[in-house]
Amino acid sequence: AAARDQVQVAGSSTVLPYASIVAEAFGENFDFPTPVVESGGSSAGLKRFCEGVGENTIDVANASRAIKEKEIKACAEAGVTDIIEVRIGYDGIVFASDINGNGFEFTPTDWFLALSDKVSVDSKLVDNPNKTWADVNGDFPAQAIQAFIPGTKHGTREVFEEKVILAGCEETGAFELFKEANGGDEKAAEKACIALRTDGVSVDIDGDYTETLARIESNKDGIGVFGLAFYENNTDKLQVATMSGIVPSTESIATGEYPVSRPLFFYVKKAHIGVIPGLKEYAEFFVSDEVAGPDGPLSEYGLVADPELAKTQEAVASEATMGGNS
Amino acid sequence: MPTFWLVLALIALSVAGFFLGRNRALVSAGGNSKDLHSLPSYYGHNVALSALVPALALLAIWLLVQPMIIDQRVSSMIPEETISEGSTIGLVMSDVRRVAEGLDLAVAEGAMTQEQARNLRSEFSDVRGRLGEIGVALGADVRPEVLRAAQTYRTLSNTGNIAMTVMVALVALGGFGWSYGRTHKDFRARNVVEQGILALLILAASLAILTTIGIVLSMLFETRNFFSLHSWTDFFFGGTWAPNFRGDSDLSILPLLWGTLYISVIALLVAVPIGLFAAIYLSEYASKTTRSFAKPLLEILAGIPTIVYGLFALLTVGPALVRFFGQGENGILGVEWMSGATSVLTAGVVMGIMLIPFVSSLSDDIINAVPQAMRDGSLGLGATRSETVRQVVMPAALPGIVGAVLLAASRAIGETMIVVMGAGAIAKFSLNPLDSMTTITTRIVSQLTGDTDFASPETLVAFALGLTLFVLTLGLNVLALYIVRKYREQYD
Amino acid sequence: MPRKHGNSLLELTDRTKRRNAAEARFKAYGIAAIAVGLLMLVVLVTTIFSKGLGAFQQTFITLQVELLEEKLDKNGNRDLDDIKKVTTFGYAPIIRNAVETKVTELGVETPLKGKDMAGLLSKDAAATLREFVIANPDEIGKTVEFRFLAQSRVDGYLKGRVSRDSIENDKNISAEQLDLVDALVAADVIEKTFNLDFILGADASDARPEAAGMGVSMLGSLFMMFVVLALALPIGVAASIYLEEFAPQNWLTDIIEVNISNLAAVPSIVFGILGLAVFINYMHLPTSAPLVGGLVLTLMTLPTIIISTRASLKAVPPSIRDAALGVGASKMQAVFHHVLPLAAPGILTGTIIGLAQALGETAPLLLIGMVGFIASNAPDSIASGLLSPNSAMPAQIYEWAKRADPAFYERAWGGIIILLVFLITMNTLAVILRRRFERRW
Amino acid sequence: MNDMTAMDSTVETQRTKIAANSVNVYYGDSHAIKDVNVEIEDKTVTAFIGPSGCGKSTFLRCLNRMNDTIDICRVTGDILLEGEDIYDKRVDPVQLRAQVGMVFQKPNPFPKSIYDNVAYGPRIHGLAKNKAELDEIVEKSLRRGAIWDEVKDRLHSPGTGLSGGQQQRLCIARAVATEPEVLLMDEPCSALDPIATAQVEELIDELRENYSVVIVTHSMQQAARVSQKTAFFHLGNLVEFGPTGQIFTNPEDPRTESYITGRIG
Amino acid sequence: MNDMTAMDSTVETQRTKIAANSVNVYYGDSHAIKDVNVEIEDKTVTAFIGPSGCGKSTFLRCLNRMNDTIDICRVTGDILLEGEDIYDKRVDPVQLRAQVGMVFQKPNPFPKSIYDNVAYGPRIHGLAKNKAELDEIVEKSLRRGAIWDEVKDRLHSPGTGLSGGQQQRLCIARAVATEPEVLLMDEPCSALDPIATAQVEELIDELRENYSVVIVTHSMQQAARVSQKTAFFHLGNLVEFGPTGQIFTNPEDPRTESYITGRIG
Ligand SMILES: Nc1ncnc2c1ncn2[C@@H]1O[C@H](COP(=O)(O)OP(=O)(O)OP(=O)(O)O)[C@@H](O)[C@H]1O
Ligand SMILES: Nc1ncnc2c1ncn2[C@@H]1O[C@H](COP(=O)(O)OP(=O)(O)OP(=O)(O)O)[C@@H](O)[C@H]1O
Ligand SMILES: [Mg+2]
Ligand SMILES: [Mg+2]
Ligand SMILES: O=P([O-])([O-])[O-]
Repeated sequence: AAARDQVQVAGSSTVLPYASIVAEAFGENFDFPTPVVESGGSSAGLKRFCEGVGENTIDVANASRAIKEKEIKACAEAGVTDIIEVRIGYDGIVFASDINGNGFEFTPTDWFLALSDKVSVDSKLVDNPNKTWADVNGDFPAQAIQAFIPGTKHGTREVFEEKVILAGCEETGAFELFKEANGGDEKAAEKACIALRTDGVSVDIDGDYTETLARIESNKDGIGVFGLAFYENNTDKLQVATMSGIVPSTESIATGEYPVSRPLFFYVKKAHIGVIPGLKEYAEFFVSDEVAGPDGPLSEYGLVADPELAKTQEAVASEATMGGNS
Repeated sequence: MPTFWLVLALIALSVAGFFLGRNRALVSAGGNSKDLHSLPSYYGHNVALSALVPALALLAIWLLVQPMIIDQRVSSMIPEETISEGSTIGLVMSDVRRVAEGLDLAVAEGAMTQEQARNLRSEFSDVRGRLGEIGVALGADVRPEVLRAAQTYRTLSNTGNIAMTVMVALVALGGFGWSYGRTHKDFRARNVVEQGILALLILAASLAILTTIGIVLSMLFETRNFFSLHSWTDFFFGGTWAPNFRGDSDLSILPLLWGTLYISVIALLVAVPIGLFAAIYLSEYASKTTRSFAKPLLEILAGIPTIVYGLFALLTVGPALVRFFGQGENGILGVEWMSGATSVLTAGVVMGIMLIPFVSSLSDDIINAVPQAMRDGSLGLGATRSETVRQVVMPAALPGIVGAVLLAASRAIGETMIVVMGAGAIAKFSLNPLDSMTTITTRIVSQLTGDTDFASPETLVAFALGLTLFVLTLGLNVLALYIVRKYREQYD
Repeated sequence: MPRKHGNSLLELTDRTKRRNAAEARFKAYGIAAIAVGLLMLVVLVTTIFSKGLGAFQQTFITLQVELLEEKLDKNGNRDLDDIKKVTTFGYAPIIRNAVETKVTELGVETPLKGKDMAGLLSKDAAATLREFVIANPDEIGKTVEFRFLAQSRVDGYLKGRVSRDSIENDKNISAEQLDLVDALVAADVIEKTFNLDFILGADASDARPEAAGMGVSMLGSLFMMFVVLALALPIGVAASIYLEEFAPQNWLTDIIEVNISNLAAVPSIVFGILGLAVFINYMHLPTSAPLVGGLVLTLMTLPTIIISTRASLKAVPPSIRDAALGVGASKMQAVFHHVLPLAAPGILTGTIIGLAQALGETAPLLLIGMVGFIASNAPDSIASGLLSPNSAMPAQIYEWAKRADPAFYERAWGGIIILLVFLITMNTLAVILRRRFERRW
Repeated sequence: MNDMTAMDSTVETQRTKIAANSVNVYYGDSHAIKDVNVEIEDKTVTAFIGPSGCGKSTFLRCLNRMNDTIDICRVTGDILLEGEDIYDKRVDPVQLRAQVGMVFQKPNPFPKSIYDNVAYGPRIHGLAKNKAELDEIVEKSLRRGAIWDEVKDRLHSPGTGLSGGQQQRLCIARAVATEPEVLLMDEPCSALDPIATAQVEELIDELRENYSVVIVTHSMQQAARVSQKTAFFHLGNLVEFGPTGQIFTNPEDPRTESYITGRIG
Repeated sequence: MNDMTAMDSTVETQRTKIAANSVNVYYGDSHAIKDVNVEIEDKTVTAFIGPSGCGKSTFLRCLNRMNDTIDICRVTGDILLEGEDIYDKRVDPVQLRAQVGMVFQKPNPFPKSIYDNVAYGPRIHGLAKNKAELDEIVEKSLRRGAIWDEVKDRLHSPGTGLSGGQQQRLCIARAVATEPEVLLMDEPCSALDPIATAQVEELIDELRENYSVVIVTHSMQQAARVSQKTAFFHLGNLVEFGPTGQIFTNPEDPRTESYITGRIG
């Protein structure tokens, strides 16, 4: 087996565009070959990351969520002990609808009432009766509810459930009712909260944002969940809704005003640094100001730059691993 | 590249063997080929194969084993304590290999002499820099033990390569000599060659078994993990499929199985009649020119990427169906049976279109192979062509047609893109073909490529699904084999 | 004796009429089936072409660039290491200057600042420039003419995809920039021409859709198809011959037979799992390599070829085998000389369908690392073609279709056109061969 | 010819069933049948004799348009069945073939059971009202084909598993099952032993009472035994056609004589 | 029997070429050949006669193991060729078939050109050193098959486009082209006219000078004309085997007599 000479990256499809922009620029500006950035999902990437240490394993895993405790354990079992966690910024999650349709100003409550399997009516849990947005909120037009939300494979779904549905559940007081119904079990109540209706009003999208967009094109009533970067590239077809009164933008997300967002990461296998040519340079380049800063190409493409970028740069430079030992 | 030249030499030897063997056989028969047991070329082939096959096999094994042995030898040179924490000997070894390759390249490019490469000391020279000049990038400065290991690695590889060349050449010559010596007019060359070929045929057939074993093994382990985390009763007998990120998901195969069957059946209901009628028309009615155009054109349908079909389902077929079965008063039928564009019917129809050539092309070939005498017999009794086709030709072509349909069904079960875009991603039991549903295969793909923790049951369920599907289709295939056996009609 | 069958031949009896009607219906079903198939083909192909043809054209901006020494080689000694230290970001001002110069030269009035003017160009421009400078350090200090790619929105504007209405909220381009584009088009600085790089080039990142091409992934597919053809066809035919002609009829053969048809039903992603486990983790072959992709696709294609080959071997009448055996041919000779040629059409059909499937498959490639951003260079040898990281056409298309910029969407369809052309080229040979082997007996 | 004048059954006065006028047949470029004129009478057995390859089968296949199935085969001239041109566009070859049945030179049983082989024709022509009637037709036909005794216990085993001669008789049974008005038999006894041959000849004689039979044979004895009229073909030409007795005892053409006496082949 | 005592060529003293000892053949459950013992002599023509379906073809196919190709067929007993059991495991059926050639009952030309049909055997057995020799073999074989004149101008057109009788002769030519020591002919003249038949019979006579020929025929005359030994089969039994003259003039078994005189079928 010939020695591998390029950095190998795999993981999240959300991080992929950013990683590929970096990889491309890295290849252009360094003497190292362009890194290979595979997509395939955060979990698949981490799985391959944790398969062990060695040339036939990947060097970097992209993830649209933080690595889980269980995964760190699995990693360690396979000998991958020193992992450098790098947070590169945030992904804003926005709600958008057809450009020529009605505009919306949502709150989490609206979404809970629109999509939950059961809602509270007069303090009783009933099957969700809402058919149109006007049923949900008197201020909304009588447009049929048709939501295209990320499928259960997507990390975005988790964020949507946590920050929108669950928040709405609590706001409407349904959470308490669920808790009661489940004998005070909070976990069960949460599970009940995030159970969505299956009557076709809420459609899981397993594909990508392009599919969500295509669905909205074929059903003008549809409202979809998108990444901020995707929306910004398709402003000619989509209009964005506000959430709790805030318009999503890189700025409003960076300040934390806009609530629905998630951090993006990549993980570096420390043992590979010094062995795989260009690995450290790639990691440093990724988080450099030129690239990941607020004026860099990543932010230009839609990444919400991390306000604590300097700290991250330092951590990468010193190869600080998770758990502290460097 | 020595391997390349070695292979080339082997081929040359084997070609020479062919002619020499052939000649020797002819000579032993006094130039009269009729006295030979077999055709002269069989003697040639015998020598050629005897020289080539064992040598190639040895070469292949050597190429697999030598790096392992060298790795082991060299890695023993690396002191335990120099391996930094978190790293492994394997990783150091890849560094060693990279340096060794770099040195090879440097020598090849003339940037270094053999001598220099052998005696280079990292204490005294900047190895990384010198290799960098010739375009070999290294991750870090070269440590002395790595450099020394790399040099040993090179020496061992060189020795190994020489030994390999010698051994392979010996085996080749041995095979050559042995078979050449055996070449005599009474030698049963044809039988030997044919036995060799038969062995190759068996090898090819057993590859299928190996693949199956590989598939089962590559899924079994993770499936076991899954069942240790999730109850098997829920998986096999539960009624809900609802993975979520907090764990404690309902992961039952039943709704997925239902969706798989439903969509596949609809797809086959589209593909089989259309495909069969197309095949019949092409082979029994169409003119030669029509056939020679229509058949390859239909075959393009099988090659259009499924993402196109997915979009076609989502943007064209789905909305068209909605216009029929949905939209209330505004719809064509004035009913409100269908809200979204995605449905079992959408995906099934589009998948059916994709599968048309699977049925049509293969069936056409098989129907075409039914002897004309069968048709004559029927036509001579005053049957119409369609009667002939239905009652005589089709039964005779049945095994092939079943094969084609099975192929289409298999493809329908394995399809993902069309289902994702055309049928939706919600698992449910419903008889209504206008509902969205999903299939086992799409769930395998999405759970494998999703964001759930890779050690969680939500991800591992993909393996259990894969294995269960494997067993289910196995059952279906046994059934199909039984049916074909029962109804097969042999002509002639 | 009255005529039993009735009257004149010229008058059809009722029963004949009925049967003829059935016959006509049957035939009509056949025609209808073919018509449906072909109609769908036409619909799909027209959709593909109408959406994808645009990708073969691209907008370029021609500029004279002054390669300022103080920016590119501060020390002025043309040391390559120094020159390389200037990153693509460092080239931005040079490009900005060039645009400004051009605009001033043409006397176009615009409220735009230099940065926004340079925004008309692709981000690829800096890379093009840097590459040129490193290859020709002597040109530093001179003014050189370049043809740069225009940014995807500008390209979309010229292609009609982007309009002044649609960019209202778009922060990638503004109305003023479009005014400038109009002026530059009038001055022939911006033009839309055929784009060979789309066919020959490599992938580009999300930030520069205009630079992305299919070429490298096409080579990836080509190498994979070589592997598939070189392995699946001989192995498949050999296995079928063994099973159909030589294997004793026993439970073992039955198991193999059922196994093979079952493999056909294994979802392609499972072959990816297998490939990852066997070829990459166990045999340590490199990831993202067309060789591994080819091996996985071979395993996936084998059942298709075996099933069709077996079906057509079965269809050869036994009297042909008898005839050959009767003159003293061995079974092997009877099969290879007589049966196999007669079964060739079916084998080729299986190959056509199997290869079409293999060519269009992405799911297994996902697991062996061929899907994603793999912008490697075109391979320079067969070994590197097989072993160095590459993508494949369908994977490339699939990636493009997911990307945010609508320009990628057009490229995805353009890629499908290339894929289809590739497929048809590949099939043509097989179709011609198949026609030569077709005969009735 | 449409009136019913055929009450008397002497050989001479049978009305014409099939009339062929200057028929030519080509296989691609090769001219297989050259300007043949022949009249085949009703209630008569006509024998076609001639050396192998002279065009007997080809001409026979013209009579029920089985030639249509050979791509390269081209027929000119008219063939009239009961005065109607069978190559007329309005004629449905299917109806024609139901009236003009055929037993092929090479036995070609369907890959079906023996029963289904015979029942096939009656089924497609709707000759049986129910299963019992069909059973009866099958039995009767197999008896007429002189094969009933051999196959009555294995009616449901495949017709392809029969011996050569059995297959031939099965094909005869299959052809008579549809009760055609004209039966064309291409060497129906070639694979049969003398006794079976005699039984088939008996069948032919029986058929003659109602129908017209054309038989190709290489056996002069057979021709002499069963036929009333004989046609002698040579190299695609119809050399001589006349009452069987006359052809065999007193041929007009020297070629006929040579053939009958065994001198040309 | 292995010494060369066969210098004299009277019928009685020919050495045994093939000896079959208590051969039984089953098709699945049905017992097609029942305990047959027969000795086929060298340089002799042996005729197999018997009613259709009595097992002649089946037994013939045993002699060169063509039965191997029928799945359900099972053979017991020994058949010795020159004293060697042909069902022995060490025997290569291929080599056997090269020595024991066969003409099948149903003509089965390859879907190839006439030339290739005939040249196939010589090619795989390496009987010709070069193209010229092969051409010569092909011509000679076609001449022996009495079909040369008819096909000499169309050697490269497909063998399947021949008439029934021509196909049969082509198959004969194909079989003799490989010069087998024993030639098994299953009704080789069934589709032939008397002249062609006479030519084939001449061929058989010629072959007899060097080889052994077994011929299945339904024509008593033919059997009487060409064979020296005759075997009569009936319902799977070998009823009688002896010199042809004796069988036809003075059969021992009443069944033989009935058959020859045309009473059982
Ligand atoms: N493949 C087969 N499967 C089952 N039975 C068979 C098969 N071939 C022949 N038989 C049966 O075996 C018996 C002997 O058949 P065989 O072909 O040997 O007869 P034969 O003497 O050659 O008759 P013919 O003169 O009609 O050719 C017949 O009853 C026949 O039906
Ligand atoms: N399908 C065909 N294609 C080309 N030529 C053919 C075809 N069928 C027959 N012929 C030729 O036409 C001529 C007449 O053939 P036909 O079959 O009519 O002869 P036949 O009189 O039936 O002979 P036989 O007694 O041998 O069956 C022959 O020379 C034959 O080779
Ligand atoms: Mg004929
Ligand atoms: Mg027989
Ligand atoms: O691919 P994701 O893990 O970002 O959904």
